[in-house]
Amino acid sequence: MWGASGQASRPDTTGSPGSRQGSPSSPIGPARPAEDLYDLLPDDHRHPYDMPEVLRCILDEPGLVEYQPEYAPEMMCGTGAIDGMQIAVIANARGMVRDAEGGPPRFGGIVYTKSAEKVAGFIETMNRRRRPLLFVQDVSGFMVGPKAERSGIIRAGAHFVEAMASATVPKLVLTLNHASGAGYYAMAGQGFDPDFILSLPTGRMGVMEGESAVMALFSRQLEELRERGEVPDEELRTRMDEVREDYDRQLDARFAGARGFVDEVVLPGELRGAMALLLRAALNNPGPHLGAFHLPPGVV
Amino acid sequence: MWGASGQASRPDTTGSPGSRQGSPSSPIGPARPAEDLYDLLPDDHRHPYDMPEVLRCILDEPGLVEYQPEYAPEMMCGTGAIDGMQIAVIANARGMVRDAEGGPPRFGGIVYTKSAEKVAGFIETMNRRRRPLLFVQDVSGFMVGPKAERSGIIRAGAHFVEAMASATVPKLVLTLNHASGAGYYAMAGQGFDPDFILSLPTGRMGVMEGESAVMALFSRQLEELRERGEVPDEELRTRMDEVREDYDRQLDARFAGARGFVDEVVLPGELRGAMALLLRAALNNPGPHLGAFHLPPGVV
Amino acid sequence: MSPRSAGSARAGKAGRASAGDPAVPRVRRLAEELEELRARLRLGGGTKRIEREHARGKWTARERVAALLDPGDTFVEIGLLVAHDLYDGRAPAAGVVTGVGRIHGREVVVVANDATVKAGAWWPETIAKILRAQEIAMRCRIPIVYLVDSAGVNLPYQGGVFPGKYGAARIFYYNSLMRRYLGIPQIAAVMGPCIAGGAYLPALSDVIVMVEGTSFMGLGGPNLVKGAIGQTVEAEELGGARMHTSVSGVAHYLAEDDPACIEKIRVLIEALPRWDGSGAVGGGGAPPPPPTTPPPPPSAPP
Amino acid sequence: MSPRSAGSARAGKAGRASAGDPAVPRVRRLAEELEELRARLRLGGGTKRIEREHARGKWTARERVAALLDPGDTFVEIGLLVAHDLYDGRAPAAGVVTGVGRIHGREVVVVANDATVKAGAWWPETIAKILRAQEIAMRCRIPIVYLVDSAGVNLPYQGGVFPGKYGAARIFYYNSLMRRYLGIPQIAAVMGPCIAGGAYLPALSDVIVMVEGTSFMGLGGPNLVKGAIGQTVEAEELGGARMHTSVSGVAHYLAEDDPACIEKIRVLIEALPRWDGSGAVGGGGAPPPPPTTPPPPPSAPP
Ligand SMILES: [Zn+2]
Ligand SMILES: [Zn+2]
Repeated sequence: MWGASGQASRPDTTGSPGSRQGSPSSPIGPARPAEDLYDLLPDDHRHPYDMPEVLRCILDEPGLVEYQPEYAPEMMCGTGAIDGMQIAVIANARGMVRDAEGGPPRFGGIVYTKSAEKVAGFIETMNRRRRPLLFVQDVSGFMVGPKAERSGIIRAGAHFVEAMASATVPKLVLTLNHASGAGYYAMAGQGFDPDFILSLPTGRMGVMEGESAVMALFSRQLEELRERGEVPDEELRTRMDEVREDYDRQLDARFAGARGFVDEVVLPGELRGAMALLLRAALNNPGPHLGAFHLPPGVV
Repeated sequence: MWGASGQASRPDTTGSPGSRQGSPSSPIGPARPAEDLYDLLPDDHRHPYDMPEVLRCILDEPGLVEYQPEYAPEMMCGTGAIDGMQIAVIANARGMVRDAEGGPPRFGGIVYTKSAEKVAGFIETMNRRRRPLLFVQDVSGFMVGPKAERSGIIRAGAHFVEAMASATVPKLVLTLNHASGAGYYAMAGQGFDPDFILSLPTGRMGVMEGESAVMALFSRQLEELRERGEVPDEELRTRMDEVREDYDRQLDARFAGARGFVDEVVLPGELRGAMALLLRAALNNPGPHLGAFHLPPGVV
Repeated sequence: MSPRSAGSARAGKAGRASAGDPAVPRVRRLAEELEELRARLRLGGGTKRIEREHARGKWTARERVAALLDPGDTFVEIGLLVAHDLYDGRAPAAGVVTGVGRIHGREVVVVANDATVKAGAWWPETIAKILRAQEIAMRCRIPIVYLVDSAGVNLPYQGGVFPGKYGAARIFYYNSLMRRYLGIPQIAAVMGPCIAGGAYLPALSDVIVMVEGTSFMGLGGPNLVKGAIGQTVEAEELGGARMHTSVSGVAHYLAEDDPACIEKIRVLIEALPRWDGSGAVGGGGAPPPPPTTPPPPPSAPP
Repeated sequence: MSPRSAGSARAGKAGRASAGDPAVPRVRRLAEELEELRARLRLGGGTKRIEREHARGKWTARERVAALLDPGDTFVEIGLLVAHDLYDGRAPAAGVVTGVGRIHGREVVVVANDATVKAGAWWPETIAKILRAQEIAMRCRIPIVYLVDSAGVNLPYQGGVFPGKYGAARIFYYNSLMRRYLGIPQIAAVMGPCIAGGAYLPALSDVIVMVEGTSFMGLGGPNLVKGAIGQTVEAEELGGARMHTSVSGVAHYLAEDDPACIEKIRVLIEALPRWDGSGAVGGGGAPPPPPTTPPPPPSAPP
């Protein structure tokens, strides 16, 4: 019987996924060292940061070549490459964004009517060019309110969702930071069967942030108290804290990993190696990347 | 505002599914009144009953026209019609069944090597003839033991499963009584995406009957007691009863209905009307009845 | 003669004994218990809530479905029992009526939120039932009608509704594929609230009918708009039927009330071209011939 | 210049502070906490159980995967964190290692039961991970290798394993479709027990390698056979590697031990014809050209 007699040589299992940066088949490095992500990503997840620089830690040199950079810039679209493979990238900008028509500034991470239409068109063009799609998520949701509704944001949002859902090229998703609400859906949420979903440890996928949940669940009570000039009592405050904590726990990338809502949580240094391998794996199939399986033509 | 003023006429919602036997589009009645099912099905679910007669309460006259009735008769295959629509039927016989080679009698409801191969071949033939398949489940599992394993029951069972899983015609399932173990899988279990699954109130879908679960969980303990000439103490007996009760509760058709493991639990009188409608609905699609959706040819 | 024993005739059928009475034969007892469970589940949120909907000028989900389908024809409800033993009975039929019936003789799938059950909000099982209904439409290639009347995600249970491969997102995935590739007609009627992500169900259908005064579509309702951007606005102005059919153009038809809305859907279904199975849309006419070969005389084996 | 603010360089990177220490920047802290969680999960059932497998002459699941894949190349594990916070930590990685790696330079999917975690038994989450691995193989059209070593259904949790649309049956559905229509190579190695319905995973693959002395395939194990038909029989005689490769013919190759079994799989993968995407199986050779058009110079917009 093998092994019982002496110390059998056993394979080394210490290597972690994607860490073997210099794997024979990926000679090209990222435009900027992946370790810089530790500094580029903010200490407070609500704070803005420089998305183009973050993308240079992921893409080959020169990083993102942006498409319509001056139009609806809260949604960034462009082309780039990973390990020499040409892809199209859709990412949420962060921080405040100027409105070209002099209107109020727009919030990065929020999808508006114009940005939804911009991304829908871009996805359909890239799909025709057979470029795989990479969705880099830091999305908080769609814009609400009369201005948005009257401008038909539901129709624009539906166009964005339909274009993403029906694109037949490989779809990769990277959850960078926020990934909430219908915005998460539009940015290739898991229910749309993207090819792979990776999350950094900073990913926060969930229906809404704790703060918004507190508002949704307690706004009426808080409103009444305010009208009576009272403040929330101790019991209400603890209940609100519990909701915040509960949501924060469920927003952690490890909670998403535990439920299989992401394929894997990867470290910044492992990101490119993992994406290069998964993209190359997906590119083995020239057929439509839709659904669990696709029967070859002629199966009756 | 409508309705606020007076008593608005409202649609009658009392009709129950499938009960409108005489619907304009189903002139043909079953070979035998559906209400006879109340008498044909046994008071004790373990007792045998006459499957051909049960099928006459479901199919048009003359009921099932059996295929290879003398070969591996524990699995019944044949053709029939529902409301004029030609279908192929696979059903588990019940009670003891003679072995044509003089071997020990075989148990109805159990799938053996020969019956698995018989059904696999029948399904593939019917699929080529484009006949929709109806699986009538009263299955307890596959045969175990050295004789079965040495005869390659795993290979035969796999052929049965693959033929059923890859048939592209519409598949309907009727859970009549037992539906356990890998036998339930082979008889178009829900994981194989059959078109529709209906259950009579007597359906018992589950991994195994309560008795088998008690055996699986306690056989070693009971064995040790027997060797020591002791009988199970009160505490062990209660635990065994609890397991039995728990499994019986989960085997009830309403538990399966509550979990969506069947599409609907129907009464004997509603069965034909429901199956006729669902079959006609399925026949709107000549394409392969596989998976959640099937993209038309040419989608790249 | 096959080796199986002949059936034995049973003494005359027992009358309707009370359910659970051991003297009643098992099959009959199980059938009676099922009928009682069904009767309870079909009341949805109960008579008080049903009355409240009527007082608002609205039909209930089951009244809408009954009016939508051909009178006297079969309706097979799918999933009536789902979740009947969960949430202490607060989610009868998981708050949504789904099934297969006929409109103008043509098989269709129907999905109708039940506003008497937690205002039609989405439980995890509501999603499973809607997805099942969409998969039936895609598997059979028959039209699907959505009668929308829902307060959106049932927040305390969002963990089973929002995320995941088989969460609510998949509804919009199937919407998109039916619309772009599968040629399956999707008709949506907004007959009550339709909020947040839920708005994408009608928005990704082929056509939207909104009922005057009782319907609302918006990515955020008035409360969320107040909280998020500090604007106070009424539902009607924010996303009512008039706004969406005249200003935003998100909806296509305005119906005066439930009866008119249901009648409009029947008209739209009747006008649909028949699916001839080839993907090319043929003109109206008989349903496609069922694919089975000409039936051999019943007595001949295959 | 785009309107967004330029990135600001941060002070030098902090050393490896203890996880959870608020002074450590958030991103670094989350990364360190992740590495600690991973290290724990990769031990599976723990060193004692790992030793027990070695004493039985078996490699662990992770040793088998490491030996199977090209040394030095990337392995992306999928689902390492699944169920890490469930069952009081008794189901690390849900008892199965799944991921994407390369064999002879060719991308493959790997599924390996972890016998140190409840003898590789199926938890509900084990099924979800196996289905995810199969869907990756079907979505990418790359070979899938199953290293089977499982005691079958984890009975106390059978309610989440056996029934349902996405229960264990779906594994055999995907097996069947890959084998009959999708032309996706499936290679199964039975390197431990493979009992009841679980036997259909290898049985519905293209080829089965069984390891002498440590593998078993049977629709019922010795206990069930004793209980069901009163026969006492040893596992080896009932369903061992020799019986299945010489008498039943259910298995195709006999391997002397784990190293030989793993090497046999590498040989089988290398011999596979390349998938040329057209469904017609071309000869060996370079992987199919990626479908992207010739890349425009990076600086030019699309
Ligand atoms: Zn478009
Ligand atoms: Zn065959």
